[in-house]
Amino acid sequence: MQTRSKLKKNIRDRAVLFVTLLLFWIMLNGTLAIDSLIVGIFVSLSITLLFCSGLSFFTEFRATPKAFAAGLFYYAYFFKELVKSNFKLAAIILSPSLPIKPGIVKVRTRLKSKMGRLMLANSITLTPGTLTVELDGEWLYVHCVTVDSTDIEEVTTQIVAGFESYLEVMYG
Amino acid sequence: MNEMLMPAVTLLFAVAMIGAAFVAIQVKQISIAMLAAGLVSLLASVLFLFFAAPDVAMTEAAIGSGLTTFLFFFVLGRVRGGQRD
Amino acid sequence: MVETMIVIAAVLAGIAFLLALARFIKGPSTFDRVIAFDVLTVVSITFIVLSALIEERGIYLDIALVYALLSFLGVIAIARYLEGRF
Amino acid sequence: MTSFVDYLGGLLLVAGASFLFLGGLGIVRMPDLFNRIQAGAKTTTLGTLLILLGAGFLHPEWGFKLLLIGLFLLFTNPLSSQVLARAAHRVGIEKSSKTTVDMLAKDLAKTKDLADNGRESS
Amino acid sequence: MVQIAMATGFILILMGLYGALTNHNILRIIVSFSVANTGVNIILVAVGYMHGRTAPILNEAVPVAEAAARIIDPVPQALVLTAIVIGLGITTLMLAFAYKLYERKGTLDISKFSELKW
Amino acid sequence: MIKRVIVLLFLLGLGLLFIAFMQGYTPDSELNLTGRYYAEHTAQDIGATNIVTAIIVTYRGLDTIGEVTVLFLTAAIVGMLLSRGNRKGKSLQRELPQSGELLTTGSYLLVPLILLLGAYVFINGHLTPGGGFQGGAIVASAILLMLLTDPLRHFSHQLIAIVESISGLLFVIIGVLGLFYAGGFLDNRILPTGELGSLFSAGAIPVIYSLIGLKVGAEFSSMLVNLSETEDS
Repeated sequence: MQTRSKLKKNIRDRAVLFVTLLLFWIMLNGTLAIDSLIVGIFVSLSITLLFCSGLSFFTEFRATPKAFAAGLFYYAYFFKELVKSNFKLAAIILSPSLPIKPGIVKVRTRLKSKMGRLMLANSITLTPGTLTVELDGEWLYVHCVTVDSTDIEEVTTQIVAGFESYLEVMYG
Repeated sequence: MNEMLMPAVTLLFAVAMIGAAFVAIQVKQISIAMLAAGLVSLLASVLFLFFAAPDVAMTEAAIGSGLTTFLFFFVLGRVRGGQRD
Repeated sequence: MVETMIVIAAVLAGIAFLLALARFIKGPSTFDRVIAFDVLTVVSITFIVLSALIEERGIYLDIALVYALLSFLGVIAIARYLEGRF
Repeated sequence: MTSFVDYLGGLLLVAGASFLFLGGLGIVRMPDLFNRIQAGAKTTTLGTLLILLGAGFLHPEWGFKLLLIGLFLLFTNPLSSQVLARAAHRVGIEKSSKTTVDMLAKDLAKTKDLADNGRESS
Repeated sequence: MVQIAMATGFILILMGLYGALTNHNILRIIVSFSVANTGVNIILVAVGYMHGRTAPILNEAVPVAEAAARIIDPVPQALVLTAIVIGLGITTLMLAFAYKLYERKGTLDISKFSELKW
Repeated sequence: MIKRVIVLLFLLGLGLLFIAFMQGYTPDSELNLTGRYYAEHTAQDIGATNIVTAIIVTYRGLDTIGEVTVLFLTAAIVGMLLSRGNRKGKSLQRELPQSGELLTTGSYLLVPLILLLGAYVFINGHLTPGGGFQGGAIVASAILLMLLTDPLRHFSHQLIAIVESISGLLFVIIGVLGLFYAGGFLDNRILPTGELGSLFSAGAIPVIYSLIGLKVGAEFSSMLVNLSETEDS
């Protein structure tokens, strides 16, 4: 029974990877012409079959409308956060006294799926001012340019909670 | 003004390449020399693009970005500890 | 007007390029040079896009694609070496 | 004939280039390695994304390629910075004197102590 | 523009040769060779460039009819393309030999290899 | 010291030669005869939009066979030199630090994308910049990313060798077919030339360049795998 569900999950993962690769192929070519589509199906199929442990953006994605909405909100929140923290860091770099207070703090994450954790770590790294140094079990070690407090719970709500609430709906 | 832009950018990249090459043959640690050699080949790829040779630029980018750097550092890691620099 | 803006963007990116180059030549440790290397490759993507805009040829973007996808391999290889993994 | 969209694209190009400039400035000014990664490798990401967006406004027919470049950049850039920061922390690179707290080093030391004690007692 | 690139290529060749001739470490010699290699490629590409022309790929920007007046010389590009790929092969071969030499002798200093000196 | 002076004198002479060459050099304003021929005839004769590809695959196809052979020889010599370390079960006993979870997940995400980009580059070689050599290098970069993530990962030497030899064989067979059904060895017109600018055009060029891409990728991969499986000395 268990092997069957595992097999089912495996086949589903492969199918998702195949569809994602085909999407990328269409975007690369920029056309929907029938010849490039045939070649694209062949190439994506062979990559999917040859490289067994591949993941894609949607591997553990929950295919519910709620998850898609959360995805949209996630990207909106992410870009807002990106621009905001860029301006914050720009102010720090441009001020002559360089008012930084760096340190490495520890935060907790609730995410279990691989892709969700990767997306979380990447989002934290991409927003300037925070940089993921190590991911160990449920603990994330984050380097901050300005450390406000060293209390784990407080820093967690400050850095992680915003991204996590969306990613949890998307990937679980 | 636009006429002057491409020569100016070419000059910028030329200066950067000569600087990187200087680092490559002059610096003490060998790892930095290898890094600088990789930088020379990556900047050369952009220069090829400015000279309207996209095929060559793509070859240089694909080969210079990962493969050459990896080969150099791999062999350096294997022989490390056996000599002075 | 747009041409002037492209020139301004190229000048600003050129200054960033020179600053990163200064860090590469000066940089006290190897790690600093690796960061400068990373920044130089990312700024190079900007120059590729600008040259595609000036020459008005979309096919030049393929090289930017290769750059974006492969330039991090060099940094990872160097990080592995500095960690002592080879 | 320059339209409004062209102006917007040009402005986005200039904005992106100024973020690149800030990244270059940060890489020179910041005092230690981790802060340099923060300032250098992160502001450049937003700068490059803005430049790609501006190019998309100027030439809408390149949209797909520019989108793909941005997407790849969003996934490769943080990966390399993270691997580099991790390697630097493992090697034990010198941190600036302004650093207040380093919980990772503390935790690593703790687990190492625990492992040593366990080996002695068994 | 062509002059800038040619000067850069020549300077890179000279620097690479200087490094290859004065260093004693085999790895450094290989690094210098790769710098000189890049310089040669730049000169070859610069020779094929003509001012005001564009890449030899025909599409909407360059229609077939005016190709001969709009594109640059494609022959040097084809040469350089093969040269780069072969260059990587040669670098790999040199590095493999260096590794083997180190395994045999325990050093990479060429002044220690005295079998072929007379 | 005397050696350094001799080296400097030699380089000075070379530099003077270069300066003399640069002063006498005037850039052409017109294409020369060969370039003009290629520019005017490629579109009708070959059907490829990328003229560099047409030169490499068809006009100078024999050179490309030679080049691929040189690469094959290089890969074989590297494998032979380092073959001592390939004893089974004994390789790499030392402890390596773990590669973090993020890099592992990220590489599983990126390797299919890099392979896809490589395939795109070598299949579209006749339309966009790129082709077999570039695509092969990109495919080998995907293998390199896997190696960097997990150095102990086992790659099937047999698979690499099979891909390498089958694509090489097909390359030569297509060349010989050109001898019988079209104008000469490696002529691309054994397949219809098609409409200029579409994917299935330019006769056999996409097929030949894909085969070259697979072959070059397999050769570079075998070099990388052979190097990384050597024992630590």
